[in-house]
Amino acid sequence: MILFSKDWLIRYRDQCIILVSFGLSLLIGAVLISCYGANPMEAYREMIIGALGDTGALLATLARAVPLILSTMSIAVAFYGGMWNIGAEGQLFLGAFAAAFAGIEFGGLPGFILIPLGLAAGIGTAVLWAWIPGKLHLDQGLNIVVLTIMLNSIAILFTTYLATGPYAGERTSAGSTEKIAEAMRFSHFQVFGTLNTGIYVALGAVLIVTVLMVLSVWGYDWRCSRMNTRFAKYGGIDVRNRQMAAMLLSGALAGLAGSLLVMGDHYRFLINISPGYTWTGMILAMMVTYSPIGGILAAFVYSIMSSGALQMELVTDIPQELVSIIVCCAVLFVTAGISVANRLANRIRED
Amino acid sequence: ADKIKVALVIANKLGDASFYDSANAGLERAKKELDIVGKVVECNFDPANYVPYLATAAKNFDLVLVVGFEFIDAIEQVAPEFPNTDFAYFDVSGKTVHVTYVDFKENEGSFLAGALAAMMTTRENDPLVNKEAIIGAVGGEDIPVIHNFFVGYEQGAKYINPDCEVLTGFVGSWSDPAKGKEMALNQYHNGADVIFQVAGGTGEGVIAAAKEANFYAIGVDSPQEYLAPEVVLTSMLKRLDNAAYDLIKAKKEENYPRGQVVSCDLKNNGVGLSWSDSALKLVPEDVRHRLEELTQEVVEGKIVVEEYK
Amino acid sequence: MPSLWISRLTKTFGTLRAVDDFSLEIASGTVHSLVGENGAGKSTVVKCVYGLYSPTAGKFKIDNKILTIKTPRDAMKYGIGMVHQHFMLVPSLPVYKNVVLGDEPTTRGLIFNHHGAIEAVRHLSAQYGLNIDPLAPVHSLPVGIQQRVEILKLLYRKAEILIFDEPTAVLSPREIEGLFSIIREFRKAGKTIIFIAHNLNEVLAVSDVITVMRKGKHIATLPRSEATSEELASLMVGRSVHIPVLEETPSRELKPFLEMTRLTVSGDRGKDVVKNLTLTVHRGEIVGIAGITGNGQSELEEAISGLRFVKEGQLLMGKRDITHLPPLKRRKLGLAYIPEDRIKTGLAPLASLKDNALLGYQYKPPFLKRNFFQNFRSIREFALHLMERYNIMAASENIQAGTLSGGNMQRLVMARELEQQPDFLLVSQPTRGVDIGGISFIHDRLLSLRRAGKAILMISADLDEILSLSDRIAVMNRGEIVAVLPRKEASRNLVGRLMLEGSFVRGKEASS
Amino acid sequence: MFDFLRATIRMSTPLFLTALGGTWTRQTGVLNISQEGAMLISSFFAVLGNYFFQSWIAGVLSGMAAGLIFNMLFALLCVFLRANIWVVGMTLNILADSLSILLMKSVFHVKGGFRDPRMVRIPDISLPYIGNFSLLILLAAILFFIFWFVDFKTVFGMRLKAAGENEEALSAAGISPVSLRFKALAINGIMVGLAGAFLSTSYLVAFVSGMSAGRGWLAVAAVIFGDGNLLWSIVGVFLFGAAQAAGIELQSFGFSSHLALMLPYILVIIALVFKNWKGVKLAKKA
Ligand SMILES: Nc1ncnc2c1ncn2[C@@H]1O[C@H](COP(=O)(O)OP(=O)(O)OP(=O)(O)O)[C@@H](O)[C@H]1O
Ligand SMILES: Nc1ncnc2c1ncn2[C@@H]1O[C@H](COP(=O)(O)OP(=O)(O)OP(=O)(O)O)[C@@H](O)[C@H]1O
Ligand SMILES: [Mg+2]
Ligand SMILES: [Mg+2]
Repeated sequence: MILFSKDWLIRYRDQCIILVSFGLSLLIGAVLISCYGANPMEAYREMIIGALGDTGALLATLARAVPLILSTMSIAVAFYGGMWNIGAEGQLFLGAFAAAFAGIEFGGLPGFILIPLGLAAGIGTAVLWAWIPGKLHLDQGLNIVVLTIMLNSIAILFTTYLATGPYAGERTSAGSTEKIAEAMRFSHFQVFGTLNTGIYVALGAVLIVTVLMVLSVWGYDWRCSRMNTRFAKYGGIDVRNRQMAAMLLSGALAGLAGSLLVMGDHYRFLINISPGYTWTGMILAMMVTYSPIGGILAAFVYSIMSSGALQMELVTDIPQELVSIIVCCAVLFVTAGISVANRLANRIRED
Repeated sequence: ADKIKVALVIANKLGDASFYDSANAGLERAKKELDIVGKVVECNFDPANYVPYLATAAKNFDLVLVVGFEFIDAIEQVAPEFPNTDFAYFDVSGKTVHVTYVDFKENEGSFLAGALAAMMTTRENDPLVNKEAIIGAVGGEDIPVIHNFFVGYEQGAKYINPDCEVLTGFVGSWSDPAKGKEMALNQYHNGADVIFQVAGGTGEGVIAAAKEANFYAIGVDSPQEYLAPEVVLTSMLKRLDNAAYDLIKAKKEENYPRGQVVSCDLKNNGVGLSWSDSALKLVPEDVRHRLEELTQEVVEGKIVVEEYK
Repeated sequence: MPSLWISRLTKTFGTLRAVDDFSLEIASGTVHSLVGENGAGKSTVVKCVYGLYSPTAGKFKIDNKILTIKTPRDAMKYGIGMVHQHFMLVPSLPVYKNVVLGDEPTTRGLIFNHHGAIEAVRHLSAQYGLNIDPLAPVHSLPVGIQQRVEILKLLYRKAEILIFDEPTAVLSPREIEGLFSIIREFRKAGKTIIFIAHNLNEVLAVSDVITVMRKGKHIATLPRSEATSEELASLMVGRSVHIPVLEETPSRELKPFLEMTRLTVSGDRGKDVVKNLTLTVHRGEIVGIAGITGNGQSELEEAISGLRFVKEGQLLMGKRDITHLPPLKRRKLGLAYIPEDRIKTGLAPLASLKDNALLGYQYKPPFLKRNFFQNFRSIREFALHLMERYNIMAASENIQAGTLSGGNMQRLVMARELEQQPDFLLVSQPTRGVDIGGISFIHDRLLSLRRAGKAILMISADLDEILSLSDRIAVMNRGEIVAVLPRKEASRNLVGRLMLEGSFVRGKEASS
Repeated sequence: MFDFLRATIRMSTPLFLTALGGTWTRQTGVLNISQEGAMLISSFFAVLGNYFFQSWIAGVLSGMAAGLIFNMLFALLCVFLRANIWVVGMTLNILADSLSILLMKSVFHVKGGFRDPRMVRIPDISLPYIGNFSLLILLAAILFFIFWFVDFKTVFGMRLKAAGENEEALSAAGISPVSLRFKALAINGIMVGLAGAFLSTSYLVAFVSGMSAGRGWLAVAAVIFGDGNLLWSIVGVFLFGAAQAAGIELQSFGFSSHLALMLPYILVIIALVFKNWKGVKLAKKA
């Protein structure tokens, strides 16, 4: 109990647990690397060199971070408000396709109309797709996790259908649409990477959501709704609408991630456009207990690790999947750590 | 001199027993026979990897072999920046500065597979086939290149027997062999007794179905007869291995076909059926003979095999 | 015949000595009552005996044989059984399954022997005149019968010593009478009964021996023949009984503030638990709702606060119709609400004290800047202010609310709601679980609100609290207000009787 | 029609095995959402065991062991430490995916898939009229009766439901709900292990990364559909299994593959909506 009497420790308890957990997972990673007969320090160094070694690498890492940060924030905002939106992946796919659709169908329009139009199409479609499970969960009490998982499969199959059927591009034997109109593209900063001016849009969105979560009263409402729904209702919080807002916002961010992948990274919709950004985003968001700032940091760290993973794999033969395993372990440590800490702190009342 | 360094960049992972593994086989052979350094770069179907991984490979290697339609944009972006590196892009034809395109006419190979299937499906005295002229084909994801296989397959079948019916279906995944098996069984129950699989990891299920239900399967990309020698008639090979090996060898001998389009078709054995020992046992002499005639006709241009779209 | 010895029992919770060096002999074949104020430690003693708590120190003996009781199962082994205050029943299962759960009769050690279980239950039920259908699903039964199911569970396990912790709190008078005859039946059968109740009349009616506890200590043990309710009461409190602190009602014109008209509210299982209820609370008065727990009070408070849907009827607050307004609008109109269940409703235990303190203020200046941003400085100051003013002991305003002690959690909820300066305060069980010092502090606060002309509706199971604080007392029975009495006319006896037998006087005094 | 039924049964089997135990964990009050991961990792271990011992029994056993260990991890975190089931479940699912690839690379030096002719397929049995089917399908049918019997006839089945409905009642009766949950999850793990072994060593004899392909999720959906009732869960299983089979069947009628493949997912949503529809009026209640 002495532990809980230091104010900074009380305040930053979760942050401390997260840091310790992450450190522990890096240790586990190091053990695994040693099992491959490699030197962990060297492997990690290769990882960092591969990700940050020169400007090109740094920009590539940033490019990788953009959709990941958006996805992490998308999950974080939903989870923060107590909505288990596992469906961000499907929302991302639909958003991406909608943006591509706008860029192909209305290609003749000038950029200052086309870019907002593309973003609006992508975000709007994703929001709509998030609204369905939100509505069914909040008003009909259906299990949101199963709903969103199923909607993911539907969205991904549907966009694949569109991109290989009615909207299949020429010369793209693997399933992708035509390239979108030039006017709608965010230009790349460099040749070897896909980092593009869309990052400003992403930064703006992330900033808005961070402010919402950290500084605004919505953040408070979300927190209360998640921690004790009954309590929140009792205190006059419109739990249903706030949770719906969290869900829609989550959809919007996923849709934005998809739109930017189309409008900035690839200039077309690809059927495998996301390798599971929102799944990674989910474990990252959970690792930092849905904190937006933590999410941004975690997504960046993850980008460094996965961007450097190739270098590591080339040099040491250690599979890139190691990175994901390290993060998963960290999440498990964090959840275990926090629930143990809560139990230590909260006396369990037997009656 | 320094050893030549070769990178094989693939869109997904090794271990599909077909497409990527075939290219890797060529690299492995080159490593053994030509004394080169070779590395495989797996992109795990992550579009964010395509450009940076390609660039990393281009930076560190002398020759970069690229396998996967997914790189179509990436290669146009990266290759011009590395004039000193040689690129070979498999399976797509195109034109980007000094990239060597290796174009596989999978439709031509599939034409033979279709012809073979059509001849086998009505064969008398073969316990594995029924009387109906129905054959099948199972695809992984429903994407255009797979249709290109199917177009050739169908044309080949109809060429032999205009009444031959071709069932096609897609599993929707490259990695769901269980569903692949169901798809094959479904076609089998609908009368198909020779099924061509073009489904990556999913295709393994097709071969398992053939083994279990006793019908014929045709493998793809790599010689897949070993998976079930008693029922896999043959495999429609895309000789990525040969092409890769030849290119590496050319590079070593300093006659690399920079910036050209290397067409791999029936004529130069770039595609074709594999005639492993088990295949020779399964496919009767007369059928093989007919197939050789057809090959000749395609090579001579008497038969024009259609392309998808 | 074995008798139970409790020898020098001590149980501490943190720094609190809930039971303090407590010794007692309970003779077999008797009904032995434990009485004492809220928090005296009665429940803790019996929970130790039953193995739910492990004692800090002390022994139990039956016939000089020391018992090792670590779990309820051990206690059952020695023939000790307990009927809990909250029933431990599985609602969807039928009676017989509930009874045998954990000690099921089986054939070949595996298959559940339905027939055997049904017969056993039927047999026991007949033997003690409990009159229960073994096949009825438990959720369909009234509380009185559910309690008998609990009792059956003990009988089925061959309990010789039966512990009843406040069994009458949830029962109607008829049911109480039924329970007492069951208890007498048990005594005749040679069983020992430990009985806990707050109502001294009940205690006197059923006991052979009565033990008084105070602050965890053993104060006195009297045979029934020597006990009177006055004497017991003064032993319990340790001083002359608390005199009501209410000053005379200022005779001024009363303006109605909260008006409930023919309210009907459904409970969780869809049955109407508040029926056709009409009641008015005026400015400057405290209306107390007396009633035995479970007569619809919880649902009523939820309906008034906006947490539960009102099926029929109308709720007016200061002339505004709030029947279907969400909680926030009600709060804006001046409602403050101290809920019965502080932990499940009043607090978010995992959130910080600060966040808990803010609830209800989050949309008000100065806590909200530019209608959207939280003002962290004033939130922090507000939390610190509440902690100081209401004496909430906590290491920091950032601590999780769940880490506070029970009393401090109460204070936090109380502080937050009272600090709203509400026009109308709905308060349920204001002093449950609060210590003596805290009680008078809370009572003072309620009275000063009243002086300031606010309307207060107080729901409490503590009759003394109701009698000492309320201007008018509304008695609730089975979801209805059976009488509204001015304080002068409300004697303990009358209110008690109305609580128990609502229908008896209904109509006569039910107008206000 | 008969073939369609057989396909339905085959496609339902992994869901079925998973949902049997999954329903029990649900009955004890824990919804196990890490089934997808458990299925994948046990598919891998079934292949691993099969390869090293060249025996399908060893394969099945190691698949079951992997499922068991995986579920015990879930139980440790969620039941013992009471961590959030969604967080733990989702993380374990993702972990299983990466871990299977890492292990495959470590042991077999490939990442996409592994097969070897020396592995032994789980034998088929042949019955008159019905024809050939996997031994595991027979086992599943037998297990169904055992589960049905235990669930409806035995003391254990009764306690499972009590643990989920009112754990205090159970602990007051001297039975630990925590240990019941551990037991249910252990059984669930073993059953998912069987399902995984069925996928990788009966359907075919190979491991392909990601080969569970959403089956664990469909099983979870069936468990939610059943809402703790074993028979309803089974109804859900066959509903979703039939939808999967129909997704294949429909293609032979010329349906677009993507649209046909969506069928099971759409059906899950429709089934859940129908079973849980509360009506708008009730939903308004606070
Ligand atoms: N599990 C617990 N943790 C902490 N404190 C507890 C716990 N149980 C009881 N207490 C405290 O121990 C003291 C005695 O409680 P107990 O329940 O025995 O009182 P009681 O005499 O039964 O009161 P009541 O008449 O209200 O039921 C109280 O101050 C209570 O707050
Ligand atoms: N887990 C904990 N962490 C920090 N402080 C604690 C913890 N448990 C108890 N405390 C503090 O220790 C003190 C004593 O706790 P205890 O539970 O004995 O109080 P209590 O007697 O129940 O209080 P009250 O009479 O107000 O109900 C309290 O001030 C409480 O805040
Ligand atoms: Mg035929
Ligand atoms: Mg008590």
